[in-house]
Amino acid sequence: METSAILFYTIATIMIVFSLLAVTASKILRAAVFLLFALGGTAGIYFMVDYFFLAAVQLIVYAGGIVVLIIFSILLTSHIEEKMQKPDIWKIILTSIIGFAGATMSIHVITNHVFTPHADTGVVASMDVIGEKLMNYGDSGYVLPFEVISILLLAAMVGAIVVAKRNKPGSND
Amino acid sequence: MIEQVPLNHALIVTTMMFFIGVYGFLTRKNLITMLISIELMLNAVNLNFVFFDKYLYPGTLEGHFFSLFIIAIAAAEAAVAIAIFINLYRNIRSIDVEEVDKMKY
Amino acid sequence: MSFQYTIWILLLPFIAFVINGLGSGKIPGKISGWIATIAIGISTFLSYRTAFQYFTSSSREQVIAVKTTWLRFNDTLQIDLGILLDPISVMMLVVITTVSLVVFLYSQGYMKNESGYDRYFAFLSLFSFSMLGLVVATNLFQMYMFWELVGISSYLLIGFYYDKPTAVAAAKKAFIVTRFADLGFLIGILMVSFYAGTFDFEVLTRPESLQFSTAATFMGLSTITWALLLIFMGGAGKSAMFPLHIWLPDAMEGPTPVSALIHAATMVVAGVFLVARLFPLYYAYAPTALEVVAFIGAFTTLFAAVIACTQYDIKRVLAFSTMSQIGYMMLALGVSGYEGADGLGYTASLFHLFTHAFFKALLFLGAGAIIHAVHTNDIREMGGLRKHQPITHILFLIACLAIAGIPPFAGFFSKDEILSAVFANHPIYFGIAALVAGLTAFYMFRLYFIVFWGKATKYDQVPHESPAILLIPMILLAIGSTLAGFIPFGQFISSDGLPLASQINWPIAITSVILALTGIGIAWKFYKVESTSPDKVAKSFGTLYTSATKKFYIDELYILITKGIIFRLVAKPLAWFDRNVIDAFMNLLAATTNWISVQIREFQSGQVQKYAIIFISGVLIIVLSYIYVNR
Amino acid sequence: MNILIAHIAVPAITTLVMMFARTQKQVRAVAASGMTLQLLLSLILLYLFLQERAAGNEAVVLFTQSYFWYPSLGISFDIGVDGIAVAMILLTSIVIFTGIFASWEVEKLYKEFFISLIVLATGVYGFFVSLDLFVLFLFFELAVIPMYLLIGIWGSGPKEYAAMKLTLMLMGGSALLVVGILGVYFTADVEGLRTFNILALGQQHVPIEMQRIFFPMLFIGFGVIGALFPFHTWSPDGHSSAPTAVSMLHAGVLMKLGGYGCLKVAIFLLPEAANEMSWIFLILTSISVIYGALATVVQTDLKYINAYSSVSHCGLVLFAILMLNKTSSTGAVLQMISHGLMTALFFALIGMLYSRTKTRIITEMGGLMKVLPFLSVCYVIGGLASLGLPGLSGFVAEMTIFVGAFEHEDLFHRVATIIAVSSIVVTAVYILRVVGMLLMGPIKSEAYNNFPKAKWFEKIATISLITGILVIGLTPLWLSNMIRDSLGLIVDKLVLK
Repeated sequence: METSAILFYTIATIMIVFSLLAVTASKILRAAVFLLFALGGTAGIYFMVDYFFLAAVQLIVYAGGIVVLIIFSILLTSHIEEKMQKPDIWKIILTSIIGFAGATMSIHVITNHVFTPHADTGVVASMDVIGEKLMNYGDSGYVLPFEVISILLLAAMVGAIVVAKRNKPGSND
Repeated sequence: MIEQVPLNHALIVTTMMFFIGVYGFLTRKNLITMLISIELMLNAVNLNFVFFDKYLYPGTLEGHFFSLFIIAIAAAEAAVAIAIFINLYRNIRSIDVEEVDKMKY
Repeated sequence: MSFQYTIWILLLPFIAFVINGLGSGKIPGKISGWIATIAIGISTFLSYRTAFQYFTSSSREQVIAVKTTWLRFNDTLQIDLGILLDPISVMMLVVITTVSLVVFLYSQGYMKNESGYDRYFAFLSLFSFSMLGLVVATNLFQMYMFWELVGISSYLLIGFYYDKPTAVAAAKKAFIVTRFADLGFLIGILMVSFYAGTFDFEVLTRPESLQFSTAATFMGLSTITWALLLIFMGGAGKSAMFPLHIWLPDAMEGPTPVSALIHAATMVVAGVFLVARLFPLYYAYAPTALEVVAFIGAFTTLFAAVIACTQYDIKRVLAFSTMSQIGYMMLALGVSGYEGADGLGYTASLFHLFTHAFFKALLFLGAGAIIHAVHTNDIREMGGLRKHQPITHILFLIACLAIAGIPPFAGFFSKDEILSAVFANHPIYFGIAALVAGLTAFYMFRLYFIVFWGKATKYDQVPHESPAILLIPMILLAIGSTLAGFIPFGQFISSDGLPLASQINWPIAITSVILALTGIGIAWKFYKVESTSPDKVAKSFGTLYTSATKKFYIDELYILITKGIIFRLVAKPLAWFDRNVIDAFMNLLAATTNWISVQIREFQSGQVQKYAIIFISGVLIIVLSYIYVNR
Repeated sequence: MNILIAHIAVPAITTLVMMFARTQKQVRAVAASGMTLQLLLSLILLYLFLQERAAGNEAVVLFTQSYFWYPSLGISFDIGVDGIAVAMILLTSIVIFTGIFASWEVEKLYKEFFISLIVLATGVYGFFVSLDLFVLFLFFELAVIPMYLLIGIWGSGPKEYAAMKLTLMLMGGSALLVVGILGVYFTADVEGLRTFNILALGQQHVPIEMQRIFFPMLFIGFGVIGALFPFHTWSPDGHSSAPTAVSMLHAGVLMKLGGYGCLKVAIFLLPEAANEMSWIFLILTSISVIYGALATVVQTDLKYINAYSSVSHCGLVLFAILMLNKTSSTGAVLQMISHGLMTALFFALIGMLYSRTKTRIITEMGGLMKVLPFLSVCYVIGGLASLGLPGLSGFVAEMTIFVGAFEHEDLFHRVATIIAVSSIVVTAVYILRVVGMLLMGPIKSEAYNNFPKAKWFEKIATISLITGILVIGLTPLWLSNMIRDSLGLIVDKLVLK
């Protein structure tokens, strides 16, 4: 087996294990930390497919941004030592069945489908290519989604502030 | 570098990750852990895009950009979600999903 | 020769009704009374003129004086309003206007101190109008219309003292019983018109011009027989034939002049008139129906006569007497043939109708005069009145003699004709008729002796003779009762339109007079002076007597059927059923919908995870089925 | 301007003007003048119509006008009237006119009350003039919906329950109607553009299998508002809770939409199924007639009495329609008009009596004839019309129906007819019972002597209704001919067995 394959399976195992831990951990802060590992694993895979920029974004935004945000909010809303109550057993069983069924079905489809890979054309996701594509308004240019996303981010930011803002005493809304 | 791994295997990994996310979303009671589960699912989807891009349509970088945008949206979503959670916590002193049923009927 | 003016015979009373009705409360009572009386007076004059003009012309054809289409149903059937003059309708015009005029005059005095004087005259005018319209009807439907109007005016007049519960109940009863009979009449009309294709009497009274298929039968009788029987049911209701007679005694709650006009002389003979009007049809197509008419007539006449012997209310005695006499007329009609001398029964029946109107109206007016004087209806509280009311006494005696059939008074002639006609038909019927002749004499003179002779009762207020305004109308009627019998009636009215020379059938006449005298004799023996013999005789009859005083419990039977069965066992449960079954079912429907929605609402629990479970399961199922289908 | 459009415009403008009125006096004045104008318009319409017919205009509908609303679906605002519609419009005008006067003393939210009332009337006018099924249905709903508000807000007793029940049951009928209308629309074998126009649809043929499905839907849909047994139960509750003018309008006019719709939509468009299935509904309507009458006999609440008797009378309307011939259908329309006038009169009088005695239970009243002679005489006249006294409108209608019903010779129709005919006896029973208990007999209470006499607006209301009853009752020929001439188109399509 090639080293790259070994690397991949290793990362994959890490990812899945930490994902599982993230959704089953009884302490909420740990769940966030396990999520961080799973996200890190993803970044590793991005490195493996040579999407370095994406990997960097993944690390910065997800691991650096969202997880930190989550941890802050955990700190704001819960005690760190507080154990979460276990979900009731029926729910677990039902959800497991659904999860397994879904996974089995998807895997069944994936394994039975014949993919026709295309040869690598040698285009590398280097910074200049990415930048050019993002700012390009011609064919295969992404300037419109880019702008839309930027507005969305702005809107989300405003929205988040408005929603989370503490009401002034005496005001009704 | 990744070429030695068959696409099927890569996809099986993401599928498992996705359904783990689903499991978490359905069982967790705490809203923040539910958000974590959602992030897992998004992540799995991102990976899928990247794999398809890399294996099936190399060179176009479509999956790459899609993932990029999804990460951006995920960030926005997480920000809004957490703002809501905090507001909610401030109002009902809880972020348990089962207590958030004011909008029923 | 034009009869156009006959329209005014109808219109004048109607105008009087409208004026008095609209001006109710504004016109002084005295004036409203005179308006009505003058209107009916002119009508009377016109009627006599019509009669003179009609009967002096040689032919006895039907004359359509006025006719206008009122409502068209379909291509063949339409209701006309018009005036049909033929012997019987002209005769009825005379009878009705005469009695009406007399009663209107009498009422001026009788009702003087009543409130609602204008209302009274309005209703009375309405009645005269409707009754006149009924007899001159050109077709069955017009007759039915006026028939109903007559019914309603009778209702209004019986209920004239509307704050008296018994009067209200009596009015209601009268209307509903006759209405029930009219139901039969209406269905009969519909059936006849369906098969004949017309309502017109011009056609219906010429049976040869009609094509009835007698093939269609129902329960063994042809449909036309059924139709005519149903029509007779209408007639029986109005004419108080058994078993639809129960309203008539109660109808005496109305003012006495009303009883004289409506419930003795005119309205109640409408049934006889109806059968006479359709007589050719009965004779030609439904001899069975005629047999029924005869049977009902015979039964009623005996039945009512027996009851009349036991009653103590002066007006009720007269009411049962009326029933009995109308039964007589029906019997005569039922046994009558059609052509020539066979048609004697028809002539006799209408002759009796004619004479009866006079003496029965006189009896009622006399009774009114008595009641007015002694303020009671109960004959046991009267007695020796001949000293106090000598003129009334004489007039009442004339009427009693007339109804008992003593020559030379009017009743003798008509009764004799009826008896001969019945004798020719069936001995049993003759036996009944003869017996009733005796009974009639008995109960009339029982009344007469108790009231005018008998014990000298002490009155709180000494009864005094009636004023002239009451006496003059009675004298007019007394003249009629005395002389009407001498009219050669058969010359004018006969079943086939040809003059019928009727002679007095002496053997029968003598028999009947003897029977009548016997009746009078018994009454004289029993009641001239107070004695205990009537009670003894009554005791010897036992149950028969008690049931006769109770009017053979027919009223109770009716109450059982209407109150007990229809009201309590049908209408009440039905109303309950409506509220608690049908409506409850609708409410149940609503409640079920509500319940289901409450159940469904549980899906909308607000639990995000439940939504998600359902959502994901749904997606899985869809994908699964997709895969399965595309396998 | 087209006179029919004026019929819709006048009420609409009246409501608009009313918005600017402030005091009760002004509102009443606007409403009364608007509806008086409307009544005059209707009389003019009648005159013009008869004029046109006399001049030999044989067109099926007159005063037509057409505006396309949505051409690709074949929806257009088509209006026009035949004799039946003219008669019904006149009825509506009389009833709404008197309704305004009968609600002269409404205190609570008077402006809104009159506006809702007139909006309702607008719906009714629209229903009668429209020739397009879609528009017809639209106006039908417009007439039904304000009822909910009118009963729910201004009613008495369990008004919310009654309003809800009435509206829901009528909506249920509407649901069937929509399906039926669309069914006819889609299954008529048409070349080219589909259309909602009734006359155009009438010339097209719907396959018999489809007719069998849609006829019951349309018939029951319209039958619900026409109080078809067993869908009549909204009527007693609704009528007893509704305020006076609403009861008048509802029983007087709205219930007639049912019969009108059954005749001009259900039977006209689906004649074969009507022929085939009439027996089912004949059984139901015969039950309706006798059952309503018998149920009336034991009621003690005046409004219930009137509501149940309406069930009986409206049952007679549907019964006559189902006899499927010209005579009985003429009778049906006559009965609709006659019953409309009568029942409006009754409800008006009940309202007036109630405002004085404060009760509607007949056993608690008595001897009113002495203290309120005018109103009592009006009540008696109404009662006599109801029990079919010749010279009043009820007689004409009932007799036409019975003669028409007798045109069928088979036993089934005969029996049904005789059952229906026998209702006249029961009618007499309950009418006389009410008259006897309510108006006659001794005065029940001393307080009665202080009752105010009939006021001028009460007199206007009752007299105009009685005039209508008398005119029809005394001279029915013109009306019956007018209706009869318009029925040719409908009845000719019915292939008699």
